[in-house]
Amino acid sequence: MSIEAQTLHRETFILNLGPQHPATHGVLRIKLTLDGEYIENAEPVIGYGHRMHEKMGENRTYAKFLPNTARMDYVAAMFNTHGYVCAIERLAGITVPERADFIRVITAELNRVASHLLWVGAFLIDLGGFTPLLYTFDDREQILDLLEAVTGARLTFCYYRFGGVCNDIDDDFIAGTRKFVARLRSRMAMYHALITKNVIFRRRCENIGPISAEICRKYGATGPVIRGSGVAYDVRKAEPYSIYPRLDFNVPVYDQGDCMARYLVRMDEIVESLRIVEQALERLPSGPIMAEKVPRILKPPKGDCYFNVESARGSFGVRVISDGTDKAYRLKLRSPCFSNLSIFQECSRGMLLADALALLGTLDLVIPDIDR
Amino acid sequence: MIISHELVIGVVRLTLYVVGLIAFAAFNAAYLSLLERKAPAWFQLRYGPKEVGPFGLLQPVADGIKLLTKQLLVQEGADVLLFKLAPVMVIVPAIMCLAVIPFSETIGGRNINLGLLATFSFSAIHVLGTMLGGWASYNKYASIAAARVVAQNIAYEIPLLLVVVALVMVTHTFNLHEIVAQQAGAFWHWNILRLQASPLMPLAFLIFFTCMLAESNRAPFDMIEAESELVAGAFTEYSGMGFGIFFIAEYANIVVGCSLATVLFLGGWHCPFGLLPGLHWFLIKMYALCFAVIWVRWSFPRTQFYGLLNLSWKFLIPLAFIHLALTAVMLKLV
Amino acid sequence: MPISTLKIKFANIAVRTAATPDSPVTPLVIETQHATKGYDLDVTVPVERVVDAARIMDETAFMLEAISGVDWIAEQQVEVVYDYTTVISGARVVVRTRVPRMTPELPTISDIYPGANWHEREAHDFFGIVFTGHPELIPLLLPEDADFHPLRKDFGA
Amino acid sequence: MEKQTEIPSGLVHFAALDKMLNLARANSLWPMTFGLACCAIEMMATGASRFDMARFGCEVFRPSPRQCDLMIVCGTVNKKMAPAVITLYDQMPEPKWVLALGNCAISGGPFKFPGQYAVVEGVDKLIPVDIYVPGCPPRPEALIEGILKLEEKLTGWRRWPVASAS
Repeated sequence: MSIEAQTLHRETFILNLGPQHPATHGVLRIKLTLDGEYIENAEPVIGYGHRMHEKMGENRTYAKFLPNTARMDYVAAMFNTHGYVCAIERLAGITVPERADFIRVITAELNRVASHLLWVGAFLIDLGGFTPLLYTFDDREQILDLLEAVTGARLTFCYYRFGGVCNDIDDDFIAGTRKFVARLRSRMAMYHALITKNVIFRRRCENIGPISAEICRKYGATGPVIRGSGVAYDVRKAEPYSIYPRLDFNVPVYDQGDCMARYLVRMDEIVESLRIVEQALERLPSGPIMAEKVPRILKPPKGDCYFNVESARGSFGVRVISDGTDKAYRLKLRSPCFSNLSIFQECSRGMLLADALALLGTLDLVIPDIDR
Repeated sequence: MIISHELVIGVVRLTLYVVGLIAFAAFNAAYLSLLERKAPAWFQLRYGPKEVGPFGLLQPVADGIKLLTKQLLVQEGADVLLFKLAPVMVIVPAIMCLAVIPFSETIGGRNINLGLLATFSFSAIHVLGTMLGGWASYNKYASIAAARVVAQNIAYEIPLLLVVVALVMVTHTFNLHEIVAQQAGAFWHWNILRLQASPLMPLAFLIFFTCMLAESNRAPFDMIEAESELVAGAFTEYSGMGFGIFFIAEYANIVVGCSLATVLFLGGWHCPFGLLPGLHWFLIKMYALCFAVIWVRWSFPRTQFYGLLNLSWKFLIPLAFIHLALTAVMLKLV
Repeated sequence: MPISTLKIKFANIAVRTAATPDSPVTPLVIETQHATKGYDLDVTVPVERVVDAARIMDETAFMLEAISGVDWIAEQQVEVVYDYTTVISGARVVVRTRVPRMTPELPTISDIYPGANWHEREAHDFFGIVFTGHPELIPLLLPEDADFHPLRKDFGA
Repeated sequence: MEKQTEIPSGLVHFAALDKMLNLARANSLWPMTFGLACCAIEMMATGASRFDMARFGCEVFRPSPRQCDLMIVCGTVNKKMAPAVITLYDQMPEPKWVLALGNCAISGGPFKFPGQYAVVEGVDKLIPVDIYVPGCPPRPEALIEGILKLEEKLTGWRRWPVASAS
């Protein structure tokens, strides 16, 4: 009889979540095996946003691939461009003028803030709260205005060039950024009052979807995911690049490993990024924004190199293998979301559907970045 | 065959009632849905619908006409009869509930002795409608939502009824008309502040309001429509007016719930200061509550399903029992 | 874990797996400059030693970042590159191996690093590399029925 | 679309009714929550405070295709996704419209190159498209313009006259 009861209990069904589903923020598909509302197995099926970036890296010249980098992780486009540009510069031995490095850090950190703001709103939508999205978008629009003035794009910035940046920032940008930093700082208290202190939100995040540091290591999850699990791993500190070692900023770490920890890491990172922007603006040197003598058609010497940057979602890596021509022989793009999503199958086992979707939300996925 | 005079009048009256109530429900659905789009727009630093007609006032009309002329799709594999019956089973009880609610001393569908009982019996049916609709859809999301709606409504029916039982013990009547009449005068005569009957009365009102939110499946308890989990929940497969009717029923249920809260706790048609009682006071109170419902929806994230059940079984039901016991003791003592 | 210790560990791989004496090639370990290359240690191992290399990395708390393939069509070889990093010091180790292009087969490391599962499937998608022992080597990024390997240099030619 | 097909003149004319229906439909275009790639973020921005699609009554993003009138194809459709896009389109009840947002949805955009293996070169190869909004990604203003164009297509008049170029 007990066997019968068990077989009855184990009656499962398969639910196809996606590729079009409001919770998957794009075209992720998750094959769920559900026992009632408990997840027995959740297998992400990806590739619905595959756009051949790595193939195009081999087909196009180095410079012509630049716009592609902005279209992988389009929510935080600066980082991808930053990683790619730095990798090529490392390979070709180009030194970037100091001012350009500062501008890169300022714009990249602004982009990180914009990306985290978007995430906060989208995550709250996953939890069923609609209003915070509108507030975060309001702030995000301010950043986009600033970035649009210097880069010319609202979303898919293609601003960095080999050896510098393509436009200098002006006084309007600096004044506007200062104003924005002050504005967002004062708004953070509002966000914490609206979201962090909300009792339903806390219930839905605290102790939900714990991810251990060991799982993060085994799967290669980085960024806020690993920092929410108590590991202070940040590429900006671990493998310092650009002007980051000269700036004073903290790496927010929370030990609990649950959804709340990952949320708090991102909220704190917004504040830290604002600090970085402020410091960089203060110390902004004058000078050229492009390195001299960067050939129009870049032909880096034979060899390979790897470059890693801390994107808004984790460690974004570029491996370039050059055969001495104007096109890369192989361009490997290591996207943080890819590894972050791969932990979902293991971590969601036994969770309720709604909680698993909260966990999925905190991984902060950009699907075309996973699929590349 | 002689048709008696009274019968004719009776039929005409009945028709007028039904038409009036349906019109009231439809009107409320239309303009509450507009409010539902305008109010959050104010919270969210935007305009909301404003281009369709003056101030967007024609927006619900456009939506209504569009939904009416939309193709009705029935999913292959669906139980056609139940699928088509479900919207009716949801909307009819909601309208029936409105029939016994006294809007003012003179305006009201039917003044029956067991009005309170009638509303709760009718309002329980809409659960069945939603459940059948979800089940008949032949869609996994809808099936999950159908299972959810039953669990949720059973859980919240209990504290709701416990609160109402305590109230009936105080008022000694099931007649909604009389319940309002008892609360005549200024606001300290209202049931919500009848502290001599039970000091937990304001809390009882909150329990009632919470349960009403959950019963009408409104956020933060909108488990059956949980967009980020179940696509559109029980209504996933409904298109056109099938969906439109669920939409109207949702707002009709809100109106019923808010009307009941007004009648039971907030003194119905009576003015807070004892002046000029009438329909307007009823409507003001009812729409204020409706606005609160909308406000809650746009301010909070959704609860988890077990959080929702825990809230009811572990918190609201014990509290409602304490309230009930306290009321009984107070009645005996005083 | 200092790089020098790692070097010794890698050098010991050949000794550790003395059970298979038919591949006596000891790994080639080169220390590189992080500032110019982006990694600290460049290890080239024979195909049979990939799992051992992964085990060493796992023991020393390294994290698997990516697995990528490179199609060296001129040499008729496919290179598989494993990127490891550690959260402690930020040190980065690259493990490479080469397999013949016609029969690209090498053992899976997904039982050591479960995260390798997807990376290996991706490499299989793009290059047709077969990871023996992989739990389900089905297309990840390409459509389910894909039978082409687009990042091979002769694709579309 | 319907207006372009020749309908034999019947005994009863519903021209006025049709006009009213189209007016209602044009003012209540409920789009589907359907994000494919970059453009989806701009679609979200269009729904957000500054641009506020809600003004035209088309902010009701329905997650279920059964309740949608407008499918905004915002982003690259690749060959793995194509069957899903067709299914979604088929699941929508008539009358329905499609708006191709962004270069990828129009023609494959930057991902169209000789030897490409993954991208559908324009969503109009799969489903009929009513309005094309170019851009990579298009600005929110462009999406709003696209929706106004769709309204114009339905009703025959423009909500606001085009600003004269000065």
